[in-house]
Amino acid sequence: MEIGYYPGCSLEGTAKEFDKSLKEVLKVLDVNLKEIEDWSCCGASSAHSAGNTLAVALPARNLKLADDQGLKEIVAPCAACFNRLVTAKHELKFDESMRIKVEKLLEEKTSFNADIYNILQLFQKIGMEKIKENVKINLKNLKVACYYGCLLVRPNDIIQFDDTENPLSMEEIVMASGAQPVNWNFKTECCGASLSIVHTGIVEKLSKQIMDNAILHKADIIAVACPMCHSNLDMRQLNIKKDYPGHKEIPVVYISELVGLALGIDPAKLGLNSHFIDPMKVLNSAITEEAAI
Amino acid sequence: MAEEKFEPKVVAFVCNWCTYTGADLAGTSRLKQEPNARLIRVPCTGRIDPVFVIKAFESGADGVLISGCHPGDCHYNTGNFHARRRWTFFKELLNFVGIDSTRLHFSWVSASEGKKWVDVVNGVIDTVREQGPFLKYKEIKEHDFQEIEN
Amino acid sequence: MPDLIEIAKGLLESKEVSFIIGYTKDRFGRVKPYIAKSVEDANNLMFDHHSIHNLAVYLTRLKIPENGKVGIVAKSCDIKAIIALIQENQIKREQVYIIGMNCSGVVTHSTDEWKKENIQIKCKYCADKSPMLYDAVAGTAEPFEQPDDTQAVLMQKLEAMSSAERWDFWAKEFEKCIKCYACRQVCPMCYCEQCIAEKNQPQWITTSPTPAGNFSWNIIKAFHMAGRCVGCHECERACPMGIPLTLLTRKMGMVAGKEFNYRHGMAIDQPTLVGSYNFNDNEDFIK
Amino acid sequence: MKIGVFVCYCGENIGRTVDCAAVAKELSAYPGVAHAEAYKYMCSDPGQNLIKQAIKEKNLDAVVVGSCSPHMHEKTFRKACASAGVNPYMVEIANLREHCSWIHDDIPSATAKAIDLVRIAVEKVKYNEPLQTIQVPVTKRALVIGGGIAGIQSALDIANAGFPVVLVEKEPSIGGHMSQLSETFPTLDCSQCILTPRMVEVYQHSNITLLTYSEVEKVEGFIGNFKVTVRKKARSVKDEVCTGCGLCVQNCPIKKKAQSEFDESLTTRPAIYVPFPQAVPNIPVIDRSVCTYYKTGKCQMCKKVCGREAIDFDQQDTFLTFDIGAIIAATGYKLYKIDKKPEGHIYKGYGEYGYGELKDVIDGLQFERIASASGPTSGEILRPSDKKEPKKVVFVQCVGSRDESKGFSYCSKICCMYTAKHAMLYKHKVHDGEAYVFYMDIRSNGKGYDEFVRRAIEEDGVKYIRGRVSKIYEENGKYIVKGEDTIAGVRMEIDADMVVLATAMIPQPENSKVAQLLGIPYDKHGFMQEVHPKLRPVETSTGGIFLAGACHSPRDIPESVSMASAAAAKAMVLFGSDILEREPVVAKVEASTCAGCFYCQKVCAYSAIERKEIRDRQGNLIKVVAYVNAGLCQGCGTCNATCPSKSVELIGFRDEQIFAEIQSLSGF
Repeated sequence: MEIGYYPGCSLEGTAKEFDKSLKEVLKVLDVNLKEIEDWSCCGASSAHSAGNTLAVALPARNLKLADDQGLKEIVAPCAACFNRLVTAKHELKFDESMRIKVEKLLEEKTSFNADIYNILQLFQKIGMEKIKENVKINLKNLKVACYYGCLLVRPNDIIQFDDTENPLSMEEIVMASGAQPVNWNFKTECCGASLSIVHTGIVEKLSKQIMDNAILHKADIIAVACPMCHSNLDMRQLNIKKDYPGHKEIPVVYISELVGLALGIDPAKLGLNSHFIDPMKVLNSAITEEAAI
Repeated sequence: MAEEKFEPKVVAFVCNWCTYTGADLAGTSRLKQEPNARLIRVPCTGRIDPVFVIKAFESGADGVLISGCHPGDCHYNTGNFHARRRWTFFKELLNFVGIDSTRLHFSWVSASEGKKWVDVVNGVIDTVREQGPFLKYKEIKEHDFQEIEN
Repeated sequence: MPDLIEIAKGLLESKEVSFIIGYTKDRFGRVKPYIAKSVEDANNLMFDHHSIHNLAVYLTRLKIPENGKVGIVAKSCDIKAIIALIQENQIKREQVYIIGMNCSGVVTHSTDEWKKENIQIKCKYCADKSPMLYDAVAGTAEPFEQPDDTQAVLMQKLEAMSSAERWDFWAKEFEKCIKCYACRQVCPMCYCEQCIAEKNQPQWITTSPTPAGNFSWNIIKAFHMAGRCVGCHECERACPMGIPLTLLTRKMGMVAGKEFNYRHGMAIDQPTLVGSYNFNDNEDFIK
Repeated sequence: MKIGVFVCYCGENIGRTVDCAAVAKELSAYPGVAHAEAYKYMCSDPGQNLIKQAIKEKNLDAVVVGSCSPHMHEKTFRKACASAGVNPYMVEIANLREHCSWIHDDIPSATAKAIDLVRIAVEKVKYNEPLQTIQVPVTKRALVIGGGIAGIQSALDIANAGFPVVLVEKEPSIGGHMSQLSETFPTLDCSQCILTPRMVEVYQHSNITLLTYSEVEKVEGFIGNFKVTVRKKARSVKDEVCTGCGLCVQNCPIKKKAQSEFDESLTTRPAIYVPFPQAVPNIPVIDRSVCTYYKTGKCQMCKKVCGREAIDFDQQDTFLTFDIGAIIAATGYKLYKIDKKPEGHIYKGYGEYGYGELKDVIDGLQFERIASASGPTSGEILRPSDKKEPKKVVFVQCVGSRDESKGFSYCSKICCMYTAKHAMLYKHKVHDGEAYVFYMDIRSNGKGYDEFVRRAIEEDGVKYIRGRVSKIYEENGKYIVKGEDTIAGVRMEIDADMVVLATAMIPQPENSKVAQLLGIPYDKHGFMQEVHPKLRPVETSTGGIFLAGACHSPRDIPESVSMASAAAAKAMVLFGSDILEREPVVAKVEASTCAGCFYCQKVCAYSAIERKEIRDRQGNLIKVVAYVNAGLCQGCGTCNATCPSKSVELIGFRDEQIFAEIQSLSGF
């Protein structure tokens, strides 16, 4: 299988391990990523505050590149990129005046036809069977809280993926990898997202609530599919510990890292060594116990 | 010979429940109108067949007006909706063969819109008067008579 | 892809259909409609660039018994007519076995060569080259170079004219009409037992071929096709006087598309345009 | 044909601007006109006598009166002519007043126009034909579909007026949702106390045929003349011998498998059951889907204990047919459930409220059962999961209603009131409890309604919070309700013991099916459609079919009852005469030329066009043609204009008549 790849800025920066782990996992699962040549920023988190046309035109440029390069399907692992690309495609399809404006900006007409997948959809396409077949390490004792955040499933009318309030697609992937998903209440709660810089206090509060709920439901680890969620949960925990004495820490990993681990890929190659809250302790104990059995 | 002022003939097909009654109201309110229109009353705009329009032009009409109830007001619930689709096609067709919207007019006039009726009728008559007699149609009609006589 | 003759033979042998309406070549090599009633007849069936006739017209002309079934060889434009006939209760789906032909366009005259200049108008803007409803498919469509849609150009020219100029254009065209009704006879959608043109109480349409009578006939015929014409262009092909009738029907089709986003004969279960309505239909033209 | 033309001066009203004498004179020479005269007041007795006299003297076949609008005096002149022997439908009116004299000043042009108008009428009348009013006999028996409070009220009203009524209810007992309610707003009187006597009255009424556990199967015919087939579902209990002693119910070994419908699944019921103690009729029914006998062929415990041998395991559905004159649909409502819906469903579920999987998040009817003295907790407020008394209850209004993202645009209308009632009942029973209500607006527009809501807030201390609830989830046995107080502008988080959702009222799922059987329109939700929202609110577009209660839109009890009485009155108007007279202006199909395209059927708003097969003597189908059911046709003529071959004609406005009218204009 070959699929177009739109990494987005995060995956080249704060979420390097997302990029690394995804590539490693897909190698095992026989998926060939073809990065869109000359891709540019999708404008996420800031362009739509600056102007609607810009917010559509930036992703439209990338969609056009995909069209030009013959890519019928592309995966955008970053939830924000995914959201922007899909939203732009939707607007171009249903808002003719926007389409005309954007075509003028791009100085070219094109169909903007490429299908855009998030990473969960990509795993769905690959198939749970394929993952199960390749599992090398037993993670049966690992309890995972799957955290979707807001961008992966909203707005449902546009994204048309999974259930907005109680999504289950990440749980399926966790189960296919052999770990145990927990049932909890804050799967799609907001982490504070882009307030990260301006109102860090709010982000800390919201993120803490999410983590506390995961811990309450006996999760060992939180799995995410969004660089913003990851940084807000993982990186902010250091400050949360300062501001909320007694905070119990919980490691936060990308779903691709978790799958990679199950597939037997070296944790360092997956980037598991580069998190603020070291997940290896939890992961090792889950694995060792299994080995003891 | 002094040129006689052209007075157009306008045929109006109106529904019984809204426009005819609206025209009654115009009368009861003594709202003056130009005397060029002749109303033909039918139960519903749904009853009006495009052949009526053709026949009206053949009978020497210089303009035709079709008027009925506003959407949602139809005495028969949906007659005017079906009529509206019919006229969407028919006016485009007539326009395509050279009978444009100066000759064929449409309106929704409710039973309470006596004033609107007057404005519509006078407006139609003025528009048709400006266009002058529908000579083109009269020509082909004349031709018919000649052929029959020959 | 199974062969047309093989399919036909199978159908006739198993007696699934009582006959098959298709095409054959006469002794001069010209393509004509043909009814194959036996397995031997099936050998005479053919389909090529000269199979222009819309055979759907025979489905209503030949009375098919209540529980009978016939086969028909049909291009996509003909299938649209079959679907329309089903939508309009003229035949039942189970009464007809459709052998859909992958079509790569037809030429106007039986003597014409298969080349760009001779392609029928309808094929120039055909959007559905493969069958949309069928029981079997035969033939292979070869891509062909789509010639310029000259009719669309003419249409634009007409639309740019003044009303008086358009009137003159059509007065000249309608003057040619000899009221032979070939356009009606060949039209698959003209299945009425008594045409409005033959109704004499009252006589809405003058029967003699006079200018006014010709005008009302051609206008009312075109109007009766509004939202119903499937665009097979048979009327214009049949017209001995060369009146560009499909300009009118195509115009009606364009209105159906523009105002109602509708094309007739696309699906059996699609509600027909005439006979349905939407509260929010456009009414800009109504005061 | 001899036509008489009578021109009215209308005092000076017409005469001032129209030279009436000249009009009469001009017309007297017009082809077909045998008599023409003008008179001061045509509608007066002497004027009418003038017409009658002329008819007799000149032997007239048809009459044209040039006078005021036909909407004024058409009937007068028709009657006058009829009394003189001219068919009333051979009379046409030329409107010389409203459409001529009153709107013009110039005498010559007004007179010329008047001549034209009379000529148009003369040309039309030449093609008129004598018509008789359509006389339809009326069967004076009503069918009421649905035995809730609306159906009960309609049935009782009609039966008390002396007409027979067939009342059909799909459940084993009548009573509907009202029988489930604890107390009713705004008076807090016990629902069953006021309903049960009505139910018994229905049962005992000599004019009411009560068919419970039955459904309408087929409806044919038209106003005054329906033929209705009812399926009486097999109860497995012979209703003619059962005494309702209840031994079978007590002895049924299946106790827990079936959820009680009456208690909204808060309890279970046996396989053989009576839905509730006050059920009418008090005859049990076997639920074959859970009964052991129907599964394994063993048990028969009920049969063994029944002293009357009333149990009949082999009972079959039976079909009854009735001749019916009027039908009242009172099929009622149900509550929308917040569970996850399949793809493409018109409604969406509330994942944010746990998709109905949280045990103590219940709906309004469940709370009614909990609060009811006859309910599973005998009226004690105990939450379903652990039967503990909830100390903090949150009520959420507008769950579904007015939430377009969930597929609802409408307001369910009764929830504001019943939520206030619920909160009040809760506070009355749990004195130390806290009640919170999340609302969007309070819509309490009925007699004593707003006072009732104020009472809940001011006297009973219910805390009303204006805002929506964004999420409900369970955490350590508490239900965390997250919302916003939009007035204070603060986020709210309440750890409740129980949550009551005021979910939207939706029509019974069978509503659209019933509407299709009856041939009446319904909206996308399945609510049945009235013919005119203001002036004909209980009538439907099909004559003789009326609506009562929540099958039409969300309604509370007083509204349902008044609508039911209105529908009953409409039915009784119909029963007031033996014969229904209808204008003969109806469509007619010429079968010989009909091509059977059925576009006429598609445009008909009254389902008046039917299909008729034409077969030869051997029985071979020649064609299928349209046929107009004159009982249903309302005479709009849309079919006539739509018919491409002009095989449908609207009598009274036939093509020939209109053709003649148009052609008469070639002279002017």
